[in-house]
Amino acid sequence: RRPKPCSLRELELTVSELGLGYDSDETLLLRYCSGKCLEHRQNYDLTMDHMVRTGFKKKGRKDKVSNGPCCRPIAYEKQFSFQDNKHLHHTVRNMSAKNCGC
Amino acid sequence: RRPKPCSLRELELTVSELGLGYDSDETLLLRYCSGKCLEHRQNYDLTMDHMVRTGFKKKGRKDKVSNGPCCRPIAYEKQFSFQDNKHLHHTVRNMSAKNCGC
Amino acid sequence: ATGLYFPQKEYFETVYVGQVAGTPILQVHAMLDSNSEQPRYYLCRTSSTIRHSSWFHLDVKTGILSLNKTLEENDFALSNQPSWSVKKLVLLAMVSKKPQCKNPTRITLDFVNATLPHCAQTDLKELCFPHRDTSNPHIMENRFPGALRQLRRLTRLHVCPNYTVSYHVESDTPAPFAVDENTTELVVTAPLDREESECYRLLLVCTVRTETFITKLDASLDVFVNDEDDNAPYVNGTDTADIIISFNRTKDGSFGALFVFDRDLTPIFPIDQPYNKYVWTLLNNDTWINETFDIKGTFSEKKAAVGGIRETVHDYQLVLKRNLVVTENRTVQLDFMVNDTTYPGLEGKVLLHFNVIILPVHIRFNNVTHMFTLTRRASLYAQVGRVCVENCQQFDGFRVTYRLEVPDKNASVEVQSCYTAIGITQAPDEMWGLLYVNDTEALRRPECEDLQYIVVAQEEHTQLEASTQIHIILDAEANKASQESQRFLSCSANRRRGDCESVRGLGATTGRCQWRQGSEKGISENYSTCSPDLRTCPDSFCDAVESKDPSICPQDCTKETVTGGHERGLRNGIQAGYGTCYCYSERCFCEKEDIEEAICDDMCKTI
Amino acid sequence: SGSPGSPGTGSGPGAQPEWVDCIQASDMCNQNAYCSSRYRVMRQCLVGKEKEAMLDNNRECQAALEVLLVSPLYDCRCKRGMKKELQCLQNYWTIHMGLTEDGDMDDSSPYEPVAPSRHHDAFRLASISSGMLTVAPKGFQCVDAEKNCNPCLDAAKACNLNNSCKRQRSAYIATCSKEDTNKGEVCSQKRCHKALRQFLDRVPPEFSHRLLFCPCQSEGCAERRRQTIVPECSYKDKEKPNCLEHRRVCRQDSLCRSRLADYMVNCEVTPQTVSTCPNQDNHQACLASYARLIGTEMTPNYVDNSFSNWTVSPWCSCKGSGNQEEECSNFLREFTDNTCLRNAIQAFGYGLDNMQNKNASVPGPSATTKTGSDWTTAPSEHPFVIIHKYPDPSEVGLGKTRGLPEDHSACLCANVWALVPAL
Repeated sequence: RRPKPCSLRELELTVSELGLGYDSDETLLLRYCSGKCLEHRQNYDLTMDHMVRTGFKKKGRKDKVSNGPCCRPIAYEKQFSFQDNKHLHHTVRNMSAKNCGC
Repeated sequence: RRPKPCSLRELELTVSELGLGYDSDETLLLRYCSGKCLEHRQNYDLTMDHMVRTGFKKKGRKDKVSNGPCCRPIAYEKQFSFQDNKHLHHTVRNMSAKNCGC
Repeated sequence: ATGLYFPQKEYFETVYVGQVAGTPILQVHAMLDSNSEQPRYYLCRTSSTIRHSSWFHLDVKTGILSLNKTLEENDFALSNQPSWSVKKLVLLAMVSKKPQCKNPTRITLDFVNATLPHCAQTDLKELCFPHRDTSNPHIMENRFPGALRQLRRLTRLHVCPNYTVSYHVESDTPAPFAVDENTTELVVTAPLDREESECYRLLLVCTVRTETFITKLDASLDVFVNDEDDNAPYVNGTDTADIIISFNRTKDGSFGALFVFDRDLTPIFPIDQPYNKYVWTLLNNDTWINETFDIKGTFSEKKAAVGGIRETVHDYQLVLKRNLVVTENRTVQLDFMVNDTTYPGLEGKVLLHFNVIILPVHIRFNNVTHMFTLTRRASLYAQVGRVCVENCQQFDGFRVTYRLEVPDKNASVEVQSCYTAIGITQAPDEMWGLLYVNDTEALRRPECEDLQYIVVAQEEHTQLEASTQIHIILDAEANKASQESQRFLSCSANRRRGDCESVRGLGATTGRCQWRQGSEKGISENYSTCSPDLRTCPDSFCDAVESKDPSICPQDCTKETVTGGHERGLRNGIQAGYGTCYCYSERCFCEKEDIEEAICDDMCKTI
Repeated sequence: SGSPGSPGTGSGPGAQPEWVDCIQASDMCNQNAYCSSRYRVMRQCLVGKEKEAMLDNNRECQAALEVLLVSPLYDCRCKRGMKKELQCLQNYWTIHMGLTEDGDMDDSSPYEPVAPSRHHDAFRLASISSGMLTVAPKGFQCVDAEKNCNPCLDAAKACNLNNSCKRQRSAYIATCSKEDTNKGEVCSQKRCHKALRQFLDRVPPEFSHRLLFCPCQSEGCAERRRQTIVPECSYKDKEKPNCLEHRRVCRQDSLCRSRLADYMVNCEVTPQTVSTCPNQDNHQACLASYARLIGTEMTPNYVDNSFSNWTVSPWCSCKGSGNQEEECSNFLREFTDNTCLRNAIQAFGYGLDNMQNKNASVPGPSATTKTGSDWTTAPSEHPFVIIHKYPDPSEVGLGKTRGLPEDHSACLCANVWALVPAL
C-alpha cells in the first residue's frame, strides 16, 4: 500500500489528556499532522537517506539528519480557551494544527 | 551538555559515495543540516510529545507524528555538475544544503 | 583574368638608423596576366602608412623600394609603438595606378635603432637571404614566364664589396624555374599547370666567393600554383539515374545521385564567391514537373588518385518540392543542364537525366483477420495491440488515420454498448493505430462476449479507405472480473514487487501491475520499476496511449525533474535510473532499495 | 612626444607604459568637439556591408580617420577582464578596423601588451601585470603514486572544493549539457559559450588553467581533459567550416576578433630567439590568451584523447580553401603545430616541482632540429629550452610558413635550412 500522504488528522480528547498539565474535563478536537512527504523529497533527501544508512558511518560521523521533508503544521489554531476543574480560565496558543504541509 | 542547535555541516566525499548511483571519483563538499530545534517548539509540539509517548496508545491511534520542528535546509545549492568515470557530464539539483533552519 | 598581380603577398626587410637616401631596400614583383600589360608600381597612400610612407620611394618601373631620405634617430622616436629597440613600419605597394589600394602587397620593415652591421659583423646567411622569411609566392597557372622574386638582399649589396654573391635554383622534380644571372631574379620559365602540380619545392643555392673561400648556403622555397577555371566538367560513368518513388514521397525527400567531376578547385571561402560556380537548369517545361521536383547540388573536394592534386566532385540529387498524393502514378524523365559558369570554353555544360517512376500507394490491410486476446480484468488504457495497413512503417509524406466501427449497426442497444470497451488512437508521427481499453465496465459485462470490430483506415488527402475485421477474444469469466474495484492508481507509485503485483494499475493489460527487477549496479536502463505493461513501459518512448494520462507510464512520459541518480530520455521520461524508479504522478524518484523488501522502519510499524 | 593619450613614456626604456583604455579615450575624444564629430563620422563609415569601400574611397571617412589617428583613440588599449571589456574593444575596433587594409593580415591585439616574463626559468610561472596573474597551482603530484595518476581529476576535485569554482563550473556544465528543446538541438551553443566565458573570467587561472592544461599520462585523463569544456555543445557543430571562413566569422565579433588577435600575439612562435614564446617566453600570457578563446566562435579544444602527442585545434578544416590553402593551413597550424603553445602547456603541467616528477617518466617535448635532409629527434638536455645551433629564421617561423614539422600533404611543408658544406 502506498504510504498515506501528509494530512490533517483529528482526535477528540479532554484537556487533561493533552499532557500539558491542565486539569479540565472539557473536551476538544485536537488536530495534528501525520503522513509521508515522499513526493516532496529532493536529491538532498535521497543522499541523506544513503548517508544515514551507510555513508556517515564510513566517514565516522554520527550526525542525526532528517532524510525527508517533515509533515508539520503550516498554520496553527491561534488559541484554545477553557475552564479547568477549579473553574479557572486558561488560554493555550498554537496547540492545534490548522493545516499541514511538507 | 546542551544538544547542538540546528546548523550547517560539511563533509568531503566522492560523488560515488553520495549513493545516488553516479560513478565518479570527483570529490565535493556535501553540506547538510543537523542539530536540534528545541527553541522553536510550540504547545503543539509538547502535546505531540506527550501523545506519541502515551496519548495515542490510549486512543488506539498509531499515527506517526513529529514532536518538534525539523532541522532542514531552507535553501539548497542550486546544482552540482561533474564528469563521471565514463566522461559523461551530469548535473544534480538541490543536493547540498546552502543554509539550515527549523 | 585577374590582371597584374603580386605573386608574393608580404615582404620583410630591416632598415637601420643612418641608412642614406637612395639606399635600395627590396624589390617587389608583379606578374602579368595578359601579354600587353606593363606593371606600374606605386606606394599606397592610406591613413595607416601616411606617417612614414614619405620616407620611401618605389620605382614605378622596376618595383625597387629605396629610401627617400636618410633615416635619423628622431625618425625612430616619431613612431610611438611600444617596443624599445625595433619598430615596425608597414607600407602597401600596388601595381597600376588606381584611386584606391586594391590587392596590395604588404611590406613590413623592422626599423632598428642602430646602424647597419659592417661586413665583419654580417653573417654570410644575412648576405644571401632576407632576415625573416618572406611568404611563399603564388603564381597563377597558364600565365606567362617572368620574374617573381629578387633573390639578392639589396640592403646588403655594398656591405662586403669584395664578396661576389650568385644564385642558382635546384629541385628534385623537374620545375620550370631558373635564376637570371644578370638581375639575380628568380624566374618562372614557362606557364604552369595546377592540375599537373599544385606546388614546386625549390632549393635556392647562394654561392659566396671571396679570394680565400667559397661558401654555399641554401634555403628551400615553396612556390604555389594558383588555380583558374581551365577544366570543363565531365561525367565519369553514367549521366542517367533511375529513381522509383513509392512509400516515401515526402516533401524535401531526396532521391538518386549523379556525379559531375571537375579537375579545378571550388573554394568554399568566402561563402558566396563566384569562382568555378556551378548552376543547373531544368530543361523540362512541364509545369507538373517544375512544381513537383527540384535538384539539390552539393560539392566536395577530393584528391586525385595520381599525384594527390585537389579536384571537385559535384553531387546532384532529385528533391521533392511537395508531398505526393498516394494515387500519383506516373513516369517522367527529367533533363537538367549543369553549367560551369566560369569555364571559358564551350564544353562547360553537362546534360544529366533522372528517369523517375512514381508508383501509387495502395491503402489496404493484408487479408488476415486480426485476433487479439484480452483479459476482462484489463485496466483502463490497457494496450490491446496495433493495427497497421500494409507497408505502413515505410510511409512518409502522407497520413493514414484509423477508426473503429461496429460491424452490425442494427444490433441491440445492449450489444452496441459493449463496443465502448475498446478504443483506437494514434500519435501524430506514427503510422499505426493503437487499440486500448476504453471502458472497463463494458469489458466486464457478461453479455459483452464477442468483440468484433471493423477497423477503417483512411488516407487523409485522398480519403481512400480500407477496412479489416478484428476480433478481440476475452478470457476470464465476466462476473469474477467485475468484483474487483474499479479504482486504478498509477503502477509507477509502487516501489516493491509485493505492492506492485498486488495492485490494479492504470493501463495494466493483465489487470495487475508488472514488476521489473533490475540487476545492474549503477545507473542502468534496466532499472527496477512497476509497470502496467513491460512490453511498452518503460521503453523510453511515450506512445499515443501512454500520453493520454500522465499516470499510465510516467517512466516514459514525465517532463518533471527526476530526483536521484538517472539519465533523462531524449524528449522526456527516464532513460536510465539507479536502483528502483517510482513516481508520484509525474514526480519521479530513482533510489536504491537496499533490501528487496524495504526496511520497515518504525514509521511503517505504527501505521 | 607622440599623440596625447599615447602611452606615457614612463621612466627608462624598460618601464611598462601606462595605457589609456579605449573607454576613457573615447570619453576624452567626445569632450573635444573636433574629435567627437570625426568619431561619429567614423562610426557611420563602419556601419553596413560596404565598409571597405567606404573606408577606401570616401573622402570624409579618410579625413575622419586621419584626425582620429592623432587622437587618444589611436593608442588606447583594453585590460583583460576589465569592466565593460566589450565596449572598450568595440571602441578600439572603430579606429583600427579602418587601418587594417587587408582582411587576411593578422590584427594587432587590442589588449594591453604583456610585460616580458620576469623569470626566464621555465619552471617559475611569472605573474603578469596585465591582469593575467597566476599563483602557481598547488602542483600536480599524484596523491598516491600506485593508483592511476589523473591530474585532471585532481584539478576537478580542487575546483569542487572551492565554492566559487564549483558554482561556476556547475553553471557552465549544466548550461552546456542541457537540451535546447524548443530548437530540438543538443544544446544552446550561444548560452554555453557565455557560461564558459563567465567561468574563465570569474574563476582564478590557478583553478581554470589547471582544468584545461592538466598534464596526462593516460587516455582516461586525456579524455577527461578533452571533455572539460563539454565539446559536444561548445566546440562541435554539424559540419566543419573552412578555417578562413571560421576566422572571418570570428572577426565580425569584436570579442572573438580581439581574443584571436591576443592569442596570435601572445602565442606567436618568435623567430630568431632562443625562447619559443614572445615576451621572453611568457608562457602564462600565451595560456591565458588561449583560454580566453574558449567561449568564442574560435573555441579551440583537444582533438582526441591521446596523451603523448596531443593536438589542439579550432573546429574547422582547410578543405575547400581553393588558392588559399597555404594561408588556411598556416592559420590552422597556429593551433595544431604551435611550439610556443605546446611548451607553455607542458611547462604548466610539469612546471612545478620537477623534482617530484624526476622518477615519473615524463615524455619531455622532443627538440626537432633539421640537419641534412631528415628530421632528427634530439631529446634536449633541458626539457623546455630548445637550443638552436644559430637562430634559424626558417626553423622557428619565417613569415607565414612556420618552421614546423613536415606536413606530408602535397607541398604545404616547412621551409628548411640546410648548410651545404663549402666546395
